[in-house]
Amino acid sequence: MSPLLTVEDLTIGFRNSPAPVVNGVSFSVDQGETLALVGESGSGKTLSCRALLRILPRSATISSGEMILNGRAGGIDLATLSERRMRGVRGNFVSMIFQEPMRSLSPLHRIGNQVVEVLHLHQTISKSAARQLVLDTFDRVGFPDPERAYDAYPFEMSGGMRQRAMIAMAIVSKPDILIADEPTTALDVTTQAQVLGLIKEVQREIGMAVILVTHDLGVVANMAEKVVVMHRGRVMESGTAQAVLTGPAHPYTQKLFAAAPAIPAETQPAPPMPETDLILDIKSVTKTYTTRAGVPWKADVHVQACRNVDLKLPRGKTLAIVGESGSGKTTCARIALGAERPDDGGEVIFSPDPAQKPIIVNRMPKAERFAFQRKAQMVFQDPYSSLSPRMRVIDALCEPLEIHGIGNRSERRDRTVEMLRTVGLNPDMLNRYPHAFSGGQRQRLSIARALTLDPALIVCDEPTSALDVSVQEQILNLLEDIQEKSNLSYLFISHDLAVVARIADEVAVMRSGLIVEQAPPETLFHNPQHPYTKALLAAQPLPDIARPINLKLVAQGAGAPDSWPDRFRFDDMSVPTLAEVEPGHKVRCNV
Amino acid sequence: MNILKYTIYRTMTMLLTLLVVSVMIFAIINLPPGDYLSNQIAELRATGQAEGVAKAEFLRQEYALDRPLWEQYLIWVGFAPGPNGFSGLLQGDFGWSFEFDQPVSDIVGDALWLTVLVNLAAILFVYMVALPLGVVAAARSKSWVDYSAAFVGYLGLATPNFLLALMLFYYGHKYLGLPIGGLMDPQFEGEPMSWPKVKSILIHLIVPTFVIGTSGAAAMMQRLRANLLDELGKPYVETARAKGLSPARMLTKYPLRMAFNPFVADIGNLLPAMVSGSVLVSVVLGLQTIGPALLAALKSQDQFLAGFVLMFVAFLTLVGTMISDLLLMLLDPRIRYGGRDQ
Amino acid sequence: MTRLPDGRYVDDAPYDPQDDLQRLERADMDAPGWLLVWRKFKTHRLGLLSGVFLLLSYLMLPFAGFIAPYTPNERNADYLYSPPQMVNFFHEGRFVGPHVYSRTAIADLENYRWSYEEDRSTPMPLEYFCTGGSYRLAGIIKTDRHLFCAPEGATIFLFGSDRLGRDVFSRILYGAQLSLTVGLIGITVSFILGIGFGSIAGYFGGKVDWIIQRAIEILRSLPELPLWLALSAAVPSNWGPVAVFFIISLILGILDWPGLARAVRSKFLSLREEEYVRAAEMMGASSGRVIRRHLLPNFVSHLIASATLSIPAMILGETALSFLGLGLRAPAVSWGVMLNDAQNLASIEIYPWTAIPMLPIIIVVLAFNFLGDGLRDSLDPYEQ
Amino acid sequence: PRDTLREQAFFEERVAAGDLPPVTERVPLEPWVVDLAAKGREPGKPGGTLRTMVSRSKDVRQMVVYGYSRLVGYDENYNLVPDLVRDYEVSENRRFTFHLRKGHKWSDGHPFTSADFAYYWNNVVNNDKLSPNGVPESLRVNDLPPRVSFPDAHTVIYEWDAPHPTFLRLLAQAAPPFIYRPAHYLKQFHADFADPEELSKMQRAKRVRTWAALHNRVDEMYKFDNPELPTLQPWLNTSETGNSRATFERNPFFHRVDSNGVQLPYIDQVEMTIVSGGLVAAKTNAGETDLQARGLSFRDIAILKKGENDGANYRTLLWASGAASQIAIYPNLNFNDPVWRELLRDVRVRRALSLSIDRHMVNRALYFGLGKEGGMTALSRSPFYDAANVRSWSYYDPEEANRLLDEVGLTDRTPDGIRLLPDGRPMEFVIETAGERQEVENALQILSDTWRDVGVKMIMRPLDRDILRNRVFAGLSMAAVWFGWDNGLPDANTSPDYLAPRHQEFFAWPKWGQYFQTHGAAGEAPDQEPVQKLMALSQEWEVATSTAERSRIWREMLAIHAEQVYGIGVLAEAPQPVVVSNRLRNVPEKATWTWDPGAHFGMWRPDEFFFDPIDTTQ
Ligand SMILES: Nc1ncnc2c1ncn2[C@@H]1O[C@H](COP(=O)(O)OP(=O)(O)OP(=O)(O)O)[C@@H](O)[C@H]1O
Ligand SMILES: Nc1ncnc2c1ncn2[C@@H]1O[C@H](COP(=O)(O)OP(=O)(O)OP(=O)(O)O)[C@@H](O)[C@H]1O
Ligand SMILES: [Mg+2]
Ligand SMILES: [Mg+2]
Repeated sequence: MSPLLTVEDLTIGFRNSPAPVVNGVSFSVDQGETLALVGESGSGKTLSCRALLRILPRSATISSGEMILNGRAGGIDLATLSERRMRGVRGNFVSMIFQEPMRSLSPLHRIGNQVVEVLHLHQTISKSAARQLVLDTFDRVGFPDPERAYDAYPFEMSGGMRQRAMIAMAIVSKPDILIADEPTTALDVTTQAQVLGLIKEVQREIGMAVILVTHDLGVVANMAEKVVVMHRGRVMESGTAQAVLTGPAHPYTQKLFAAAPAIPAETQPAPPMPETDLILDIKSVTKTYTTRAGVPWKADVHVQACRNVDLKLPRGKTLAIVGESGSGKTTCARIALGAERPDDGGEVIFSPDPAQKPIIVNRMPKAERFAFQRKAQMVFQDPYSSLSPRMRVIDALCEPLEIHGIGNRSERRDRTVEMLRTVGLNPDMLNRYPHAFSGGQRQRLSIARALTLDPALIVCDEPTSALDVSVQEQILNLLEDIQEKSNLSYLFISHDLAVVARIADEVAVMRSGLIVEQAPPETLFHNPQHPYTKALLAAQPLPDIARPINLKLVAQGAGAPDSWPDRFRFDDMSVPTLAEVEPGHKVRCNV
Repeated sequence: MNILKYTIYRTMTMLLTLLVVSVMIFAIINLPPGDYLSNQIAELRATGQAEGVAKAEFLRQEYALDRPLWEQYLIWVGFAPGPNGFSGLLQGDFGWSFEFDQPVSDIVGDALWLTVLVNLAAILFVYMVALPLGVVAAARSKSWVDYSAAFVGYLGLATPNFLLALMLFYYGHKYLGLPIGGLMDPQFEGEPMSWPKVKSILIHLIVPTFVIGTSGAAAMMQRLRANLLDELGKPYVETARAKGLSPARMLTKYPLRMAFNPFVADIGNLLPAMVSGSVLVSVVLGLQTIGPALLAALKSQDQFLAGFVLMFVAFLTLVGTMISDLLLMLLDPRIRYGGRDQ
Repeated sequence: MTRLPDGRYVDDAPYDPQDDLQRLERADMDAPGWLLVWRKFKTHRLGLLSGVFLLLSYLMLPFAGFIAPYTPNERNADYLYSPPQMVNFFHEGRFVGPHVYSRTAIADLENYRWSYEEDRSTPMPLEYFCTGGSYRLAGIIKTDRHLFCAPEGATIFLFGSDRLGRDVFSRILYGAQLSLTVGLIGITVSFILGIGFGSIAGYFGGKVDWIIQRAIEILRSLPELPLWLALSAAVPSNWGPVAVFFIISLILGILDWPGLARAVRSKFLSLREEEYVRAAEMMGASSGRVIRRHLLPNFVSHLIASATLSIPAMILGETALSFLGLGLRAPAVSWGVMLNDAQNLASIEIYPWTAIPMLPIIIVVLAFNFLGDGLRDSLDPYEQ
Repeated sequence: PRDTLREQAFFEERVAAGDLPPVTERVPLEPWVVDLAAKGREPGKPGGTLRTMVSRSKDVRQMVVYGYSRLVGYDENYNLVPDLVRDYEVSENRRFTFHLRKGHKWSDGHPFTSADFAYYWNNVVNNDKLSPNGVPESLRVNDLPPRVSFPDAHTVIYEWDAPHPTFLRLLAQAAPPFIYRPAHYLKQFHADFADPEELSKMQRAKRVRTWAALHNRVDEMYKFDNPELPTLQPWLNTSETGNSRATFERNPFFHRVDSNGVQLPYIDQVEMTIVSGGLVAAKTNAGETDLQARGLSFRDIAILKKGENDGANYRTLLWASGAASQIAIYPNLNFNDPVWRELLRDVRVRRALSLSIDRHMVNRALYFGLGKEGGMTALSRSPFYDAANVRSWSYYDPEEANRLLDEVGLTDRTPDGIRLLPDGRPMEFVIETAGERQEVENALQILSDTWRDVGVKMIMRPLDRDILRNRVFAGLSMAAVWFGWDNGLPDANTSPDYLAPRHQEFFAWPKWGQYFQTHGAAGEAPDQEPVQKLMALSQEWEVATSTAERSRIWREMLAIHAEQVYGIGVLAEAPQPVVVSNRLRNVPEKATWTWDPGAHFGMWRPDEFFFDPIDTTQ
């Protein structure tokens, strides 16, 4: 039997660049099989996937290759199919989860509307049945409140929630092939486990093949039967997961695997961070969002994105926040940088210089704000949205320098080029617009932009989620170097516990807007107290094919607060305090 | 703030604005030297019609035109008693048209529905032509459809309305037997609706609709095209394509909705444009809409008529703006939820 | 290519982990933004063509008097309503160079119109760099040289002549001087005001927005009609027509901005919620900068389209105004004035050439449109 | 011919049904028997509907003008003849006795008697609610009202202490004072007669506030917009107001009959369609009218002729305009700017301006050479026509003009050759127009060229009619363009008022006119010798007793105007196109188109026009 999909010698080039960006890529997937596409950021994974649906940037062309789709569709070459018939393939036989879910949803339409459309397009199904199906799917991808999600607009949801919506959109019509372009990068590990488990389940149910693009070798190890490793548009190595993961043959693969981070085995519990010389002090910050009802007769809904958060970041240290997607991490970060105002009672104090009077971030006068903005930078969770689509990258990167009047034109340019090199990008890309970059490249742009100003504090919101492990390694090293050199402080938000373990001096775990546990990583990862922390750790996939995690089990691990032991339980009304169980180790529980 | 509250709040500000506008309108009407009756008397004298002078004098007292301006204003609005007690806009008395020698409400009543009719037809025409053409022009940009749509659109724009109307009338009559001017065969006027009357109105509407519509259609089409082209590259469009949507449906559901913002913002203009926008066209085409009445009233300073029509247009504008703001809120959740605390 | 025994495929092209970063081309990168836009624009054939055409048209303006065979108000009493004349090259099958034939007007008292008889027997070659009516070159140098004119005893009315025997072609050239310049002032004013106020209102929101919105509402609820009437009485008598026209287009612009302002505002209201705007703000970008660098570029298509669309409105605005006694009047010449003269049945049916000024309007507007389109395309990131 | 009276087919049904008395009872005992043959007209056949167009809804009043039934009216030779009245006597121009026709009835069948005159005099003019300002000016002589008496049902006498020489002419105007009102109808709206309750009910229905307003509202003899108001015109209004077509049908009680005993008018119905001014030519060309002059100008002739050639069923006649001048420029002698005022008061300047007009060029370019070039004076059909007056200072002589201007002292010039005023400003002569007629603009365009040759820079400024007027009256405008005197066909008994500084409406001397009109309350007293002379002459005319003396005065005044060039005429008697259906008969081929005297078509008696069932021209 021929494979469900065979890609042969796929080559994609851009109109005005001589070298093809994807060069002679071949692979095949069988029914019910999962193929993992891993490789360097910018190596052409996304383009290869998009080529399958023939949704490529306008300036890109498939210059050669064939893509034979069997199965229900019955042996068609996607490379030469007419645009009309292609429409019948998209969303029906082959569906895709795009890499940047934030921008991939129309901001003006409700999520449910956008998802349910797929059903109506390719099937005849009643309105209510379709709605029910979508709600079920929402439930399965882990929306706590599917009804609310159905009627929500994309911008009302956290990054992870949007990604789940995209996943729901892709699987709701039960396609033959699911192309998932980094479907879980924006998700915390428990949710990730849940989603991966879901994909597996659907896959089993309907024999769907999955092409999974990911950087997380742990995910590869847990999901894939086949692996294709790409680098610079070429396939470096491909074969069964078993073979490739256990004995990488190609030097690039070897290098890549070597760079995979892991939570280190038992170490000495580190001393807690000093509480003097704080650069950032977040004091009992709460943020309530009001979402307005679309119709006059419905009451507004209030959402507490974070509750009573206290965080202290000493100078030159790294404070990491991990936690469930939608738990208020980004909100905290934004409040810390004054982009959002906390509810009354909260306070954020920033002291860029121990000698100077600290700044109260939520009540800064204009001049102070300007100075503050030079000292404190943010790496945005969604690099695509945070770059103006009509600004060349060079202008976007020069902008902070320009705003703060640093250097002249050519100096700024040099500085930008240098910055770009340090994050591993090729400066000849500078004249491009943001949309012409790969996801990981954009993320690096974002990091580069934050670094250009030599700030004292950087808030990194998922700075490496879209990066392959080797580049991630490179970036993390860079961040550490700079910290050492200029005593930079980081507020570091991530889902990847291994990364956190590597870089953080202290970790706060958030859930439902609350900090549930806080300790230095060594302590936290080896002596977790809170059930949610434990669940997180259990759900962290390992890049070891021999030690798969039970996706189903770990996904349930976190559970709802009311399934926790009494000690930890909380709800909207009563919340236990954050108690110090040992020095530097705080847990939200009733002692 | 929720939408209900917003609506109430907007209504309040609207009333306030209306008051300010009423003062300005009154001032503008009384800006040119003289007033209707003195002009009228001069005209009567110039044409040797001594007869009418006495009546003009009579009207001057009847309508308090001999009082100071501020007093006239208060009387007009209905804040102060006129020569025959309280009666003004607020009391529902719109005053007297000297030019037409009828109560303002009589003149306006008739003209109003014709105005609405003509302009609705034109707006409909604009939308029916411009929307599909704009979408097609964007979807097939730089194709012959695109170019010819632009050409025809600009042809309509670059031809003075009156010239266009004359040409259409002349050749339309010569070759198609279309009627020249007017909105229906005069024999149907004042008659109850009937099929022949409807037919007559429809036939008469062809040229005016075309003349008023062409310019609007071109404008809308080109702007729509530009806005659509902007949206087409966005990632959410790719998502839609990945679902297997056909280009037409995809275009109309997603980018069109986005590209529509500026047009919704402009809805406020549609209503008043109904009245004032087509004034000159109506005048030259001899349409019995409110426009020509306004122009005549303004020229002869027939102040109550002019004042009422202007107030009415102002009212429509304000209502239109309000509607468009509400629509904007409804259409674009980002604005509705605009969580910026200022 | 290598296939390992376990069915694995391994690339065997040389692999160098260090060959990371290429050499960058400084020249290309240092190129300022406009140069890149220009490069892109150059590939837009129609846009380029339109741009060149418009450029030539504007360059021609100071020399309109030189190119035109007649001065704008030069009446040829013996050639009223003369139909367009052809420039011939061959006379009786023989090449004699560009020439015209002389004509005589005949008053057709049967039909009350002028008819013309052409004397085809003698070709009258055109003259070059000849003397004719005097004019000021570029508005400064007084001269009476013309690029070409008809020889003694003949006329050269390329587009015919009008009711007073004035050459339509020459008048179109002169008319361009006003129509292509003064009218655009209105657009400029309206755009500056519209964009300014619209972006302030949309971006800042709150009180400023409230005030601007009310101002817009009030302005828009006062129809222009009464204003024009008041104005026509208020403009001082001894102002020349051009000055009056200037003021009118200025006021047209001042009245025109609220529509644009509202469009800008509504777009900005949603754009300001975009992440990149927040990002810029968090970098400390001033409001002006955010508006200029982040918000406006995302609205530029609409602006270009609006501008293109305003052009015919501005050029023709005066024809509408002349109904109110406010348009441009003789001796000033503009396309609107010429069309105004043509607005009657006789011109359509009997003297169709008097409506020729429609052509330059359409051509110019289309050129602006295609130019705008090209510009739009070259600014569109997705087209790169 | 009363015994030969025949019933109109139009009324047969109603007469048979008893709704209408037979024709013998409808026509006055002493009808006006029109002698068509004497006029060179053919007797017509009754019937048909005449279509015509006007441009404003208030133009239904044109039917009062076209109908032209006056107490006395002009015949086609501009002689006054009795019309509604059977006869009248005038003594010393002070005492006017009118004898009404016996059996004359209003259009509702109610007798028309001296009671109707009495109602007007006693209950309208002398009611302070209806006439707050008292007796209208036109009925006053030396500010004194007449004594009016009504000796019997068919006699009315108006008598003044001093002569009122223009009284009859006023009554014969296109828009005359109606000194009679249908009393029987109007009394129901008059507080002195009506039941107060009924009255207030009607007030409410009509939404007016006082009974006087109500009375004024229904009493519209001239506006003609109240179909219920009885009339004496040949056609009566049968349409609601506000429609775009007004219909009129024949007045069953009309007092004129032809010699065959056919009651006039011949035409049964008139349909008057309101059409935008710009479309009249197009619609005419499309054959949608039977009789049309309004809304057509000379410029439309080519297209009208083309329509004719294309087979439309009409012919285009060219009548002469009766205004003293088609285009006249009035330098404002009361202009507020002292320097300019002095200049404009200098007759040499006015003459120079006139001399530097190339009238022939204007005539040729705009009127195909069909107009009469020359200054503003009496037209050729007037007894006072004098070729010398026409030519006086009204030929093209730029040299002489230059000489005159030099003589005034305007010798300095700008580099462009524009003369400088004594105070150093360039001589920019601003002419304001009403912006309504394109031919004026074109003419000024031509003038500006030749004026420039004598060093005068002309600036044209189009305004609105009312604005223009207000500016002139206030002395704000330097010069204005308008038609010449409305009446270019004066005879000895035409009041020469309009030649004297008695009206601000004569744009050359608004303030002097105001001074006279307001008895010195506003304006300025004339301080120029020839103007004072004009004033004196006009006063002399009023007391003059003989026609010969009046003629002399007229001639003298016309001569002064010709010499002084107060209004600079460009040309006169421009052809007015009159489109007539090929089936319409009795329309004169050659005639004048004037408002007063003439009442446009009125003087040519449209009631005698008729439709020939067969089109004989085909
Ligand atoms: N529109 C475009 N124009 C020019 N180059 C582009 C465009 N889109 C992508 N590229 C380039 O093509 C290459 C492959 O991009 P692709 O998005 O497939 O990378 P990827 O493997 O998905 O990377 P990542 O893991 O970072 O998402 C990158 O170097 C990128 O810069
Ligand atoms: N502008 C907003 N209006 C309404 N609700 C919001 C808004 N922004 C965020 N929220 C809600 O606040 C909660 C926290 O959002 P936040 O973006 O801080 O999550 P997060 O921890 O960063 O999640 P993720 O890891 O998925 O990015 C979510 O429930 C989200 O729906
Ligand atoms: Mg990618
Ligand atoms: Mg987040």
